Amino acid sequence: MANDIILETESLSKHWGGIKALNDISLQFQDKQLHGVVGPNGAGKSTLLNMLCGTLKPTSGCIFHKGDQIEGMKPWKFVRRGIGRSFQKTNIYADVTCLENCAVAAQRRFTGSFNLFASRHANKLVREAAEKALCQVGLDSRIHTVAAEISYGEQRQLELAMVLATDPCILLLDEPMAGMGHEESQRIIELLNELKQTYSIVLVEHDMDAIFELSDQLTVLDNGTHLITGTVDEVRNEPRVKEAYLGKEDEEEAA
Amino acid sequence: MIFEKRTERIFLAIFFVIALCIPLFLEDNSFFVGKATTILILAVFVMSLDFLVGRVGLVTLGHALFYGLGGYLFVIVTPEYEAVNFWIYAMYIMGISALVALVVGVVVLRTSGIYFIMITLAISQMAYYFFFDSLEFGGNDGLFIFMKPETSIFGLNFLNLDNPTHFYYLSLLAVLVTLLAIKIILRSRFGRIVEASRLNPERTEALGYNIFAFRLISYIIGSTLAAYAGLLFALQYGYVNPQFMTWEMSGTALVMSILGGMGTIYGAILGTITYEGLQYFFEHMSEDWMLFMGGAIILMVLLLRKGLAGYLEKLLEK
Amino acid sequence: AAGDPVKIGVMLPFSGIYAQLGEAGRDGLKLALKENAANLHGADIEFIELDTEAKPSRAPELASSLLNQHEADFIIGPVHSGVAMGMIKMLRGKDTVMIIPNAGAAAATGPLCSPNMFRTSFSSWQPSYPMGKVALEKGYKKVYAISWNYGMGRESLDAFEESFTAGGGEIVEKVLLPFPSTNFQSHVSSIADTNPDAVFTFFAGGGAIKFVKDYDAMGLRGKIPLLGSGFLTEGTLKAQGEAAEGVMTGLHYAEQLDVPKNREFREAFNTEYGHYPDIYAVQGYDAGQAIANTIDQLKGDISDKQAVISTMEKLTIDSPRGEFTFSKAHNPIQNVYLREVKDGVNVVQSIAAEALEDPARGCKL
Amino acid sequence: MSNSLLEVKNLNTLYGRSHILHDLSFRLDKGQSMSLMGRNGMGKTTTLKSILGIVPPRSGHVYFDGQDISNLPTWKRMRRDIAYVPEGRGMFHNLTVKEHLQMAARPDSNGKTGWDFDRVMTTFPRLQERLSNLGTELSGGEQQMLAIGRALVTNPRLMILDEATEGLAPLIRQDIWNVIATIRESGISTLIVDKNIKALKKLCDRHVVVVKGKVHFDGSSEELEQNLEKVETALSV
Amino acid sequence: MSTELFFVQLINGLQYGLLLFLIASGLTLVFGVMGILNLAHGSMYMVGAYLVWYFVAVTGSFTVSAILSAVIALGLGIVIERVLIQRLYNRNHLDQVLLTIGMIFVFNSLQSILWGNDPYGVAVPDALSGSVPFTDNSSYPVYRIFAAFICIAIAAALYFVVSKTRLGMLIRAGESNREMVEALGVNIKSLYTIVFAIGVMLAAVSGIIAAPMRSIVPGMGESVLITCFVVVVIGGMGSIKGAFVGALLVGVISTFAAVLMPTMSNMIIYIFMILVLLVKPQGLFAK
Ligand SMILES: Nc1ncnc2c1ncn2[C@@H]1O[C@H](COP(=O)(O)OP(=O)(O)OP(=O)(O)O)[C@@H](O)[C@H]1O
Ligand SMILES: Nc1ncnc2c1ncn2[C@@H]1O[C@H](COP(=O)(O)OP(=O)(O)OP(=O)(O)O)[C@@H](O)[C@H]1O
Ligand SMILES: CC(C)C[C@H](N)C(=O)O
Ligand SMILES: [Mg+2]
Ligand SMILES: [Mg+2]
Repeated sequence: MANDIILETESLSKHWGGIKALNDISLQFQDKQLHGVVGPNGAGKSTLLNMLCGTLKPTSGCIFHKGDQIEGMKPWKFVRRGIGRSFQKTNIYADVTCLENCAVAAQRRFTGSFNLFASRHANKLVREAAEKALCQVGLDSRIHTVAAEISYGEQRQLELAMVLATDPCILLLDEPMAGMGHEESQRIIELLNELKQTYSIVLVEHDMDAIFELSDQLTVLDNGTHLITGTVDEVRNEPRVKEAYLGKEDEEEAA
Repeated sequence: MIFEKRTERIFLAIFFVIALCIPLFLEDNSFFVGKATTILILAVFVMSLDFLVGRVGLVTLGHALFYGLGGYLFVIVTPEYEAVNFWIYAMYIMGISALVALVVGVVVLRTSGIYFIMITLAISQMAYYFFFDSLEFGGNDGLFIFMKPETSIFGLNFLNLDNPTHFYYLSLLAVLVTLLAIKIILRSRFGRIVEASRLNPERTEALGYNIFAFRLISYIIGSTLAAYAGLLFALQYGYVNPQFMTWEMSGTALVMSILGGMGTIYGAILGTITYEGLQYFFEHMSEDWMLFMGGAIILMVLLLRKGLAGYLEKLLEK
Repeated sequence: AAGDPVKIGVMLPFSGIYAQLGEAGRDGLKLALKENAANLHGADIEFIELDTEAKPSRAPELASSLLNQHEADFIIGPVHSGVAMGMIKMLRGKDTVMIIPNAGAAAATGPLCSPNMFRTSFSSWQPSYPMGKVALEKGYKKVYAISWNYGMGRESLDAFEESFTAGGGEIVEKVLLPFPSTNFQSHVSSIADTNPDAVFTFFAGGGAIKFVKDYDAMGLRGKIPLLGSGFLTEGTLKAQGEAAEGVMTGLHYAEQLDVPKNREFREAFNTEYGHYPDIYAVQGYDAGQAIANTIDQLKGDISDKQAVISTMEKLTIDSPRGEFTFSKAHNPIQNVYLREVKDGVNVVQSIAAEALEDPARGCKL
Repeated sequence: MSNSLLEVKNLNTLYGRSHILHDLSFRLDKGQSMSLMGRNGMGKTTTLKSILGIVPPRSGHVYFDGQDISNLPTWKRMRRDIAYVPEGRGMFHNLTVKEHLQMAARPDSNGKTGWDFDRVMTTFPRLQERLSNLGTELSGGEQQMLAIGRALVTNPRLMILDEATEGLAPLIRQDIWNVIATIRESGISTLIVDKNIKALKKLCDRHVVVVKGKVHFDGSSEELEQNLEKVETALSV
Repeated sequence: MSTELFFVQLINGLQYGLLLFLIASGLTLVFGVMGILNLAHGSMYMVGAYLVWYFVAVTGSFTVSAILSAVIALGLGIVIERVLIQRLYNRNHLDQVLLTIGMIFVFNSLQSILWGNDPYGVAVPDALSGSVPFTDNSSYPVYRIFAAFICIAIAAALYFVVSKTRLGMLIRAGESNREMVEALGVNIKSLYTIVFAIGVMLAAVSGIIAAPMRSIVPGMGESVLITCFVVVVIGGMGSIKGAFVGALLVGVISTFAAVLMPTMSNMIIYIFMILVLLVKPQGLFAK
């Protein structure tokens, strides 16, 4: 397995006024691995992803992608480098079909989008990629349904399908399983297991089963600071993590 | 098929058949040929606005800037007493307008929503005052165009702009070309991203598209079409006036396009005809035509959820 | 052909800022034709009225409607100079006679003059030019001039300046505000600071009211005399109230003008419409008289448009403002009166200029 | 007087032409806690919205505390002491955290004020530090806490929670379950839509499973245990 | 410009700014806070001015007329919201543009039918008709000082209600998510009716207060409309503070522009707005 570092942060910080959402975080993400990120609510996980994909500018610190310093670039340039992300709060095109949602995502890979004349339906590759992504997350039956008319959980599935359709090298996933039912979650876990053979994935989740099952590396953030990074077992047995995040896990739940 | 909806096809078929025939039943310099020409020209303007507002999501109240500019540019760039070639100068003027739109676009597209509305309004008002206050450009009196351009292509001349019927067909051609152009663009791959940027800009950017570029290009296209409409309008009566650029002009066009059914493009034609038709009717009916006009607008907005096109679609789809 | 009604197209603002002016003009016009009904040799009169809203953009279209659709024999309009230009573009050189019952744009009887275009009102130059002399006579040496930066505003100040500086006066400051801004207070403060011998101004309608009120509110009334082109106090006196007392203006008419025709006209107008007429009604009335007299002299046959024009050119109109004739450029040659507001009335002080003819610069007629 | 707090009878709800709820009926007794389960898209949210009148049902009745509230506007139904934590949290983008709680706070219809600003702060200390932030500036989990807090300060007799623990960290999720358990003890009923069967099983007295807009299972925790297989296939656990 | 004149103009500018705020206050509420695109705002201002003129002519008392007019405007606001605006809340915002432009037509036409097209003026009420000495040869009218105070009072009240009271929070929340507010047990429908009506009343009150200083003419509504929007937008949507500061800035800047470069002075507020929006795309006081 490759040990190449594909994405790296160096003393990354984000402050909102007095709030230190993220403070001095240095992390390394390896190629073809699934890197889990967990932590209590407000720990700064989404903030971290937002900076990794360029939608937020760091207050200080650097981000390196394959050795290039990329923080401060426009978000769409991040995508061109193969960094794709899903949103914690569903962020889809509500007024068009699921297929079109994914087609927008897929189009950039195959054809020039500044073509004013060629019909958007003409490219088969785009359509196939979009359909494939929808099937991957289990929305086969909803391909032609308008996104506003599918249920919340299904929208979460669509959210993920859209990232898949962009076919990035690095997937940044912000709680993809939130709002999904068991069957769907299970399906996503399988899918991610498969995908991490070819992609690098950064996964933020509160679903511990999923995280423990999938993560090669696991980072815990707490209150904007970096608590620990290690393998699942290392992290699981770390008392500070139990106290700050997991609680007495086996007792109540972990369904 | 670039016209996806049945309603759209039916309406456009009827519209073009009737429009082609109108002059056959009227004398050359009949007022109605002129009136119909004005409506066609306005329809081009309103379609270009509908494209920007309804499809690109750029709600502008400064579109009339380009409408007025089309006319003023003609007066400015052509020699006063010489008939120039229409096609060459039309290209020339659209080129300059595109440049202006590029510069304006770079400024205004930094804002969005209501702020975009206001900043476009501000820029068009500034242009309005510029022409209103300037002695060289005729101030509030406006300027006359003394020579209509000639229209030969490679020495062939089949259009005479002094002939109202010919001018009518030129305007009808403009409607057709604008309609097709907008429809093709909307269906294109470019159109897909433009649509996506309207529906959810944040996501579109996160999918790797530089939405600023897409919006800017769309803005330039819409503005250039408006300038062409403005050029035709100025040529029809040979007259330009700063009032063509006021926000009221933009506002009226916006009313027409909303009335017709925002974002439907063909609805813009429908809205223009309806608005102008109602105004003509009420004006000749009563001195208090504004009361009826206002009442009609209010009634329509309350009764029609998605404008006239929406209503037609309810009747005709499935 | 005989038997066909005479069609009079009316293009005036019936809505918007100039609506009152438009209505007055139309009422005057109709009154004239009604009074003259007996002299029309049986011709029926038909009016076609279109609302210009004082918006230039629709002017050519409306003019085309009157010309081509309704085939009007006479077209009366407009109030606003911008609209006038749009109409002129359409009507210039045509057979149909156009009579302007208000708009003062110099171009209409200047560079763009045309045989078929007449004006029964004024050129912007006319009411202001004599005021320069008036100011000098009153002993004012330094005058502050202020108006809107648009056709009539500029032309009015220029006309005043022309005669005032020719006689040795000095314009200490010439301010052109954007039309139709009415934010005058700061300028009134500037005037107080400059402390000129007098102020000359052109404003009309709502702006006139606001300016006179601001001038008074800031305490300048009675300290620095206010002169103006007559529109400053036309149709606005009631709204201005006491603030207008003492304002001196030049105009080709005054309500109390001691001319028999004026008294007659005022009563007739009041009987017809229930209120007394203003300058705009007079101008419309004279447009009506011009038409009626022409029809009368041609014995009801107006089919020969050349004849119509040459007849009209030679008319002497017995106007409530006093008799006037048309200049070569078809602008009235008329007296301009110096008026001063006393107890809410424009009282004539003197004739500021007799039989004043617009220089018609640029007209080749 | 019957003991029923909320009773739903033969609800039929449509979105446009698509028929989502089919003759849906169930009943929740006073002081009880009920779970509503089902896979994605089965109509759980639609059921809740129909009860509250946010999406008007085509036919059917909703009774609250013995009275038919089917024809009341949403706000009047809520005024009978119902609180709602919507799916997606329903934050106001122009209100601060503090204002979210202030604007919603009110005593129940008997004037009782068990839940107030301070109590929410003790329950969710995390929010304390974010009082002057806008609702939409919070992290996902913080928003969820705020949405629950906002519902609590209306001092409801019935709390309706739609995926209220989505995006919450395990510790906080436990806290929420604890809170729900406590409020239940104080006599507040709850109607909960959630994914967490285990937790629901412990917490709720009754369970309803919907499949394609129809009640597939309706019973107590014991009955649930007995029919576990049927339920689990329906939920495809 | 001498220092004295500078201060004189500064006062003029502030006073103009206060008046602008007053005229825009209703719009700040209806558009800025509630998010309703009411282009007929200017018409409400016009209605206020005409009503007070009419009642002064009938009753002779400015105070009585002012109160009567304000009450009528409130009623008008309720009717408009109930009959028209309310039907459009869950539609595209642009439908509001269409509706309110239709209303402009109707109001202009009613004005002409009911009150004719003559320009009118209202005399300054006797109690406030004096003036205080100002510079060497000018004085400052008491009424304008009074008007300035009214503007400040309204600004303060509006700011307090919108940002500090529960009512204000509910109004703002309604702009953000009506459904959710209703789901909290609030009768958002009636609340919005009342608040809209208060917005209309504020517009009318500004017309009433302005009547003795300005001219009452057809089209007066449209002439202030854009300036009001400029004020609200410069300040930042929904911010009363912003609108207040925006109005004062616009007042002062356009006053100085008017004397220093008169021909440019109509453009200046647009230039100012463009500059503000380029630096702060959401207005001065955007959150
Ligand atoms: N725009 C903002 N303004 C101010 N504070 C913010 C903003 N965005 C986030 N924060 C704060 O930064 C902190 C980190 O937020 P973030 O969304 O990264 O948390 P998270 O780890 O993703 O939490 P969760 O698991 O709840 O989603 C939170 O306390 C939040 O309140
Ligand atoms: N606005 C809408 N228009 C049309 N159909 C809709 C709409 N909202 C929901 N639906 C459809 O109604 C069905 C039920 O949706 P609902 O949101 O009630 O599901 P749910 O059980 O809450 O699912 P989830 O667990 O995913 O939230 C779904 O099939 C969905 O496609
Ligand atoms: C006297 C004014 C009403 C004249 C008008 N403003 C014009 O343009 O000529
Ligand atoms: Mg998060
Ligand atoms: Mg749901």
